[in-house]
Amino acid sequence: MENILSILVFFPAVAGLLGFVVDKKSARAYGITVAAIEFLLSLWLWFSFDSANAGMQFVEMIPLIPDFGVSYYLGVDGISLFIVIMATLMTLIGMMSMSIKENVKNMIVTLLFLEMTMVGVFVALDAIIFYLFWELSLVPMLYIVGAWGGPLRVYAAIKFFLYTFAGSLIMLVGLLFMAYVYHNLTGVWSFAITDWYAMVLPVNYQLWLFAAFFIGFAIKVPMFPFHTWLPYAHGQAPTIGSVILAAVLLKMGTYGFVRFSLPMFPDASVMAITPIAFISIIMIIYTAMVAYAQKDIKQVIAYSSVSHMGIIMLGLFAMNAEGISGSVFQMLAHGIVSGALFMLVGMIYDRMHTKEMSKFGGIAAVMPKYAVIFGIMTMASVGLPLTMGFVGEFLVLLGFYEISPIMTILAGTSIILGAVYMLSVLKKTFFGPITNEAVKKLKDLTPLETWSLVPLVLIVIWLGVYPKPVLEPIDNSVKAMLTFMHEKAITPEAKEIIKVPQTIMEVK
Amino acid sequence: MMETLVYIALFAPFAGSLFAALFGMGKRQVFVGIVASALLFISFVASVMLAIYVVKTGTPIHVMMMEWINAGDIRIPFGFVVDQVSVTMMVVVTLVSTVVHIYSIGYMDHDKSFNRFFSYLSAFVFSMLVLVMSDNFLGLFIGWEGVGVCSWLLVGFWYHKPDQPREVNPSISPSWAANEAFIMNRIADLGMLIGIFIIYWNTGTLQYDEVFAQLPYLPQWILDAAAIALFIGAMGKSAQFPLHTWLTDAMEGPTPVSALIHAATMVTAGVFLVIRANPLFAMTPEVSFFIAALGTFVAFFAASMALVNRDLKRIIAFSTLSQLGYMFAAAGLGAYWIALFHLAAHAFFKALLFLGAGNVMHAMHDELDIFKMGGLKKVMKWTYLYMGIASLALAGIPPFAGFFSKDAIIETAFNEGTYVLWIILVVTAGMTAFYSFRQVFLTFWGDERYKQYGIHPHEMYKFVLVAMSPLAVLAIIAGFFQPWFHEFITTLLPDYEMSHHTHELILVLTAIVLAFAVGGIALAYKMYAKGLKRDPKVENSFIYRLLANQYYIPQLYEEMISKPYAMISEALWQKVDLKIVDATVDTIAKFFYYTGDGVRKMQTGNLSNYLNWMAVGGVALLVVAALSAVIG
Amino acid sequence: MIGLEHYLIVSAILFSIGLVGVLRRRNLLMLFFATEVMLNAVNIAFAAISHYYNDLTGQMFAFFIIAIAASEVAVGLGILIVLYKKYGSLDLDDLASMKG
Amino acid sequence: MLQPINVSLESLNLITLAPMLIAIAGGLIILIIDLINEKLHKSLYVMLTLLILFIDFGAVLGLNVNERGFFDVMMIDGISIISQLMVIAGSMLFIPLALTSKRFHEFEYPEFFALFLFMIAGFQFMVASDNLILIFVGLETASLSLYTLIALHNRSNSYEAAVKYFTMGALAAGFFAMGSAVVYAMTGSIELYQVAEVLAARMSGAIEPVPVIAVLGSSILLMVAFAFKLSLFPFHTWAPDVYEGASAPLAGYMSVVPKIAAFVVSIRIFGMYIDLGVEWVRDIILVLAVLTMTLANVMALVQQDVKRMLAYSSISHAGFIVAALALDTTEGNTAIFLYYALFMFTNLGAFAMLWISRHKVRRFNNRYDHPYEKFAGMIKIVPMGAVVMGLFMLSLAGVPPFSVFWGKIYVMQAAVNAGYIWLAIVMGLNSAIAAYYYLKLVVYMFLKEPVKDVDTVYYNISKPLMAIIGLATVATVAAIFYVQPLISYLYYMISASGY
Repeated sequence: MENILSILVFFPAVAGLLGFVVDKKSARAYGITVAAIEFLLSLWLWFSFDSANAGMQFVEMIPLIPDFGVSYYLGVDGISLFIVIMATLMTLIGMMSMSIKENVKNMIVTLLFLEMTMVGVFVALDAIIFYLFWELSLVPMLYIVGAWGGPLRVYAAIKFFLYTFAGSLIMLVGLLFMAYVYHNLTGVWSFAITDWYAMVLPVNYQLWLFAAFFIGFAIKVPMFPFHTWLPYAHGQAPTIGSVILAAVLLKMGTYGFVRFSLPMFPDASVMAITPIAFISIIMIIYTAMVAYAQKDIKQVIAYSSVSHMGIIMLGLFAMNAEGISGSVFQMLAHGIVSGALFMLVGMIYDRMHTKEMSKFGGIAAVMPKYAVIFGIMTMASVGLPLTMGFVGEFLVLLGFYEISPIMTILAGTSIILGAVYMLSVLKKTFFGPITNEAVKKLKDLTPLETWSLVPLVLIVIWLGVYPKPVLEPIDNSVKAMLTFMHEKAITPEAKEIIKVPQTIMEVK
Repeated sequence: MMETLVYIALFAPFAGSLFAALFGMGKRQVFVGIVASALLFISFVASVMLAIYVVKTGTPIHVMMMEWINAGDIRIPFGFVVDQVSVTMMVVVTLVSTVVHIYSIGYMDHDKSFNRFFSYLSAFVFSMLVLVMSDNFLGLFIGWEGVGVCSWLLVGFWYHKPDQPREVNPSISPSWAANEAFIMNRIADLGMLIGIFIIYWNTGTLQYDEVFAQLPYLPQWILDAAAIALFIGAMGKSAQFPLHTWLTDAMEGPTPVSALIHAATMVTAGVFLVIRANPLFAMTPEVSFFIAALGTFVAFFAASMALVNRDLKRIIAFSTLSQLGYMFAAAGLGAYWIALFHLAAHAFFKALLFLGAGNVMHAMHDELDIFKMGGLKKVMKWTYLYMGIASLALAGIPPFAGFFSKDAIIETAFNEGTYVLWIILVVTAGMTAFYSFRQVFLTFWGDERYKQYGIHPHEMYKFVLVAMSPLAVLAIIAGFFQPWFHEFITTLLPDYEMSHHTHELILVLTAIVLAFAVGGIALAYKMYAKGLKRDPKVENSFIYRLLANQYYIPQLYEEMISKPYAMISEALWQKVDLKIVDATVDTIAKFFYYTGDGVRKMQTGNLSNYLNWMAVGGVALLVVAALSAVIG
Repeated sequence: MIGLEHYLIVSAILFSIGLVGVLRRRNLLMLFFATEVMLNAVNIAFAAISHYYNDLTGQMFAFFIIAIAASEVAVGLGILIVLYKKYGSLDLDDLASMKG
Repeated sequence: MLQPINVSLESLNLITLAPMLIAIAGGLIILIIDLINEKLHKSLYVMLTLLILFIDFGAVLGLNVNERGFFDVMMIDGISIISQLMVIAGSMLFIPLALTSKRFHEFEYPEFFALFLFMIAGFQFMVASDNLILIFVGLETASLSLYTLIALHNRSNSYEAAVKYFTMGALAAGFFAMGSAVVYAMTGSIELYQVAEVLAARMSGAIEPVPVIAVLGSSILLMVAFAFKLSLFPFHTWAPDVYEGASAPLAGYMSVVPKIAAFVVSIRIFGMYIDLGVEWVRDIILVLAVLTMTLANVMALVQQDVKRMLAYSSISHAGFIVAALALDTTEGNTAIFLYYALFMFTNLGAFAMLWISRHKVRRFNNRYDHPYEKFAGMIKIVPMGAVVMGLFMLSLAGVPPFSVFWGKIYVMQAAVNAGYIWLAIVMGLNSAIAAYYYLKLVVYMFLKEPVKDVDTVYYNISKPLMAIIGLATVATVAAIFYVQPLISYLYYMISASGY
């Protein structure tokens, strides 16, 4: 089955269209089934994925607008594979744990379209197709936040849409210029990312293009100071929205950096290391402190995502396999952990109808299961060894140490500050005497909730103890990328900084 | 065969933990405790067998379980090594934990979270074993963090207790103390991580043997950096100044926890790290000397706080701190095997001491103020006996274990010619003797002050007392193994011999130390044996209050760190994030909106204005065109 | 001797007068007349220029302009009449129901 | 002693005139039919018009590129063909919108359809000639009929709109005439190709050089005339009012078809100037483009009425495209037509949606016909309608893969290729601003609760309208599949005619 990627992309969309016909009451079951099938398909993708091969696999290529160089061009490598799987998994889990009551059907349909766009972004190998899914993913999210969100939902939704949209339009200009340069060099129009990889650009071009792409990606990540849409989006979005947003949509930004900025502009990337590391450190420390100041438990998680994305950004610009593989792995870790945390927060919100931590306290006594799972996820998010969070964070910091010890120490404070705000959440929410009467009446997790969370717990521990099956393919592709960045780099300092690992496997 | 033993020793506690976890949320089941203890006993037996094997063959056992992290060029496996050092630790850890487990069956019998307790406790033992058995720095770090978490869980075991003001309860609440402990350790762990990074990027590996093999080829400053970074990690776990405050607060946890984690095992991890990495520290004399100096300082500093404290467990906690100081002093001075020996001996008598304190607590219905006790020896002989033995050992009175180990450390200080350290350590020995016996006398001797609080103390269950006996025996006899232990351990650790000069003076030195120790006991006897005589003048004196308030360091941290951090965070959120960063974005949006409002005013709807606009436009075009014609 | 430029200047002046009329007048009818003036200014120019080049195209253009001006007036007045029926006035300051 | 004038029919090459003649004849036929029997239902006229347009379309397809005819005043080159095709296609999309479920009396007059056909003939003349006279005649024919069509939609607003449009149109006509006079004065010719030759010669100084002031004057005068037609800032002032006054479909029509015609002429005239190296023309066009797209956008931000908002958005789109005109590259010109080809469906669709919601007598509130509130909660009333309208809005906002996006990136790509990266960035930012007001409608339709008399949003629905909207939707959504042939056809035609 060579066209499995197309199936992966369009199956949810088709299912979404058909979903309009499905009766309201059974819509949810329909959605879960579809998402499950999609997830199995993605697992199949993994199963038939050749992890010894560092290059693009399952490649499909159909010219769409030859005169303009646009073609329908898909493929996965170790880097994108697992993000795709995570996207399908989180959609499935999110639907299972979904607590929305009113127009469930619209929600299901919207989610299925969203899933299409998410998968599409990560498997697209044509810049325009990438851009297409990238932009399209805003629409369902706009609807989810706007229709099921909190009191400020419309403001939050529009802010999210416009902010990202504006950024990505600058990126679009970058894409077009890239194509123009490619056309000048080769006389052919092409938006194929793999073609662009082959281009060696003069440094000033690289810088300009890097800047253009940076704006698009940085807003999505979101990097300080472009992050302010995130707290609103998360704060207002329904649980499922936050889950998808944190788990997958934010990864689009960082993925963009891996897919475009690093391999296309190696020299510019090397020059950008210091500023980006600087921003990342601000993200890590500043947002961690802001998170500590929050009263609303969901906002804490929201800001903590920004902080973790800082770690990821830092790793991407470590320019060595340890750092980059680590940060790709950290994308998955953060996706699953923060997704789970948002689900947990949603569950308590469904019971208490508030997210104010001051209203909680002593919940551990009445909801032990909940407390245990929350505790595990907290530990994963503060990067405890043998949880998923540690592997990524450790590798990132290890990797970046080679670039700058001082900055690594600063970034390393995340393990302290992370503990500070997460533990204070635990203390305020779960520990201490029960002050609020409502808490006494709380029911522990329902079986459905439990079973939607347990898989995540298992994954978090499994990949914390034995990350190899995931880390190895990622690492292979990253090594291949680094080797080729090193070859491509023009400036000597870039060649020096981009570290080609001793143990490489050739791209088939 | 031996490999299986290694795995048994390692995973038996883990199994116990999981088993207990199965019933974690259920109601109290005695068999859970029994099973857990049994599994630990198995682990203990396995450790002993391994120890015997290592003693006999003298060859370490090295097992490679599986790969863990492979990325870029880094290869980190789950590998375990059982050599002289780790096997010693294993035996000590498993022995003490077994005792503590059995003890807990009795101690926690009224607690509704009985099962949960055992799952945590066994989990802790597992992590501790990972820590000591790992064959690489990152494996050690796993255990390092693991024990941290378990300690967090166990200190905060009674999470439902509310926060209280410092005056009422110096460690605000169990959950607070737990978080404090975790965060302080995290601060140190960062140092440790950095150390690991330094080692990796300079040696390309994290396996102990490979790393140590490469050390000689590294520049001195890198060695120093690595040593400092690692030691920062050690400072956190072993609660060395200035990261010491969490240890006394950790006493909020159940007493068995204090006995196991905060006396016998976890807190010694820092010392273990220094001993483990002795090749590194041996090459960095300055750092080592700093370690010794800091250790000595902490020994004295902690002892001074113990002098006036009224809280049974806190006194013992301070003494733990002080003894850790001794161990670091020894390690810093290069006497690694002596440090390890003191570590083991200390584990036995300190655990015994804590468990005894637990009995007292149990008897006094969780009352800890020794001013409210007294005369307990009538009702609780065995406990009295145990605590007496333990205190004697702690005070370093021959022939108890503490004498041999501690005396050796003090001699080392003399032998190294660091006389200042030596003097301080000697004085501290005296103080140690004083506060431990102050506590013994106030608790067991004199008038029965508890009566006026209407408490009816009773002796602990028999099986508990029996369970404690091995520790008592070891507290007495452990010292005599010193020569044998010496030649066993020095097959791995660098040997440390006293110079002739010291040998000649050895009796004098011992005499001096003993004099201080006995003096301390005598003073304590004179002041407290007849019962409590409080002197307001003394208690209000500046020194007394300074010591009683731990030099106001917790308050200082609160004022200088916690509160400012909270304030800054709040400010960053309210002032910067909302008022500046976010506001800017909205302003840009508003700008366009208001421009729109402004521009649309030209759309008056009046035709003649429109016509004028056309004319104006025409003129404007003319101007622009003319300009560009002139310019370009 | 009257040369081309004189004609052109005349036509320019006329055109300006027409333009000013268009800009200043408030009565729609007057406004139309002003536009007619402008068109006729153009006619003068065309006539003069075509004589200058002695080439007929210019005059042809002029004729077309006249025709178009006529039809413009026809349509324009038509609309004006309906408008007058509706509003009862031709003052274009009353004619601003749509704005913003 | 005059020579007898004899002209051979072959030399006239009347086939080049055929399309316009068909349209005119069609108009006359309709009038005659009405004379014979005036009780015929409008649907007959609608269908007749469609058929005539259909034949017209065929006739245009039958033309071959680069022919001249009728004393060489007709010029059938690539762009004249594609622009005629687009004009007719647009008209064919428009005319069925007359078949509403409610009676709107302008469609009861057969004259409406006759005028409509005359207008089309006018546009065709405009684009099919490089003779300033013919262009002027075509322009005026089309405009005059258009004024009348607007006025026919009998409402006080429509009269006002007609008058405003008419008066300003008259002024513009004056400017155009004066401009051509100056051109004539400079070159002694009004055939653009000759004008180009003479000007080239005079500016190169081969013969006695032309005064710069004359070139300046001519270009500016003509520019004003066409800036008015293309509704460029600050000559756009008529547009919002006229769009509001005219019936929704007509407004949609005006935002596309007349502009295509105007663009063709602009390409011919200003392209000529730029080719002659008159850089300021390029500059003023760029200035106009940037001003138009930005200011129209910000004005659209603050509108309360959807129709008015769409008016401003059409203005801003026009500004967007004019930028392509300034590039004066084949890609740029292709971009213009591609953009309109794609924009036509979406925009007509959007206006048709408004038309559906248009009440016969009642206004939604005393000022506006289509305020945002009217569409609040549409998803709950007519879900399909809301979705379709949402699609149109997203497409207009330039969200891929909907039609306008492809136009946008093609224009931006053209700008980038011509070295105007800053222009591309300005375009990008403008699309971002624009997204706000399109989203505003989406938000109202999807995220708000219905307010009052919910029937208004589908008051006017009828099969033909649904058919047209369906067509527009398909064209909007499926753009990605027909962009390629479209581009290659347009590019071929345009490069064939040397622009």
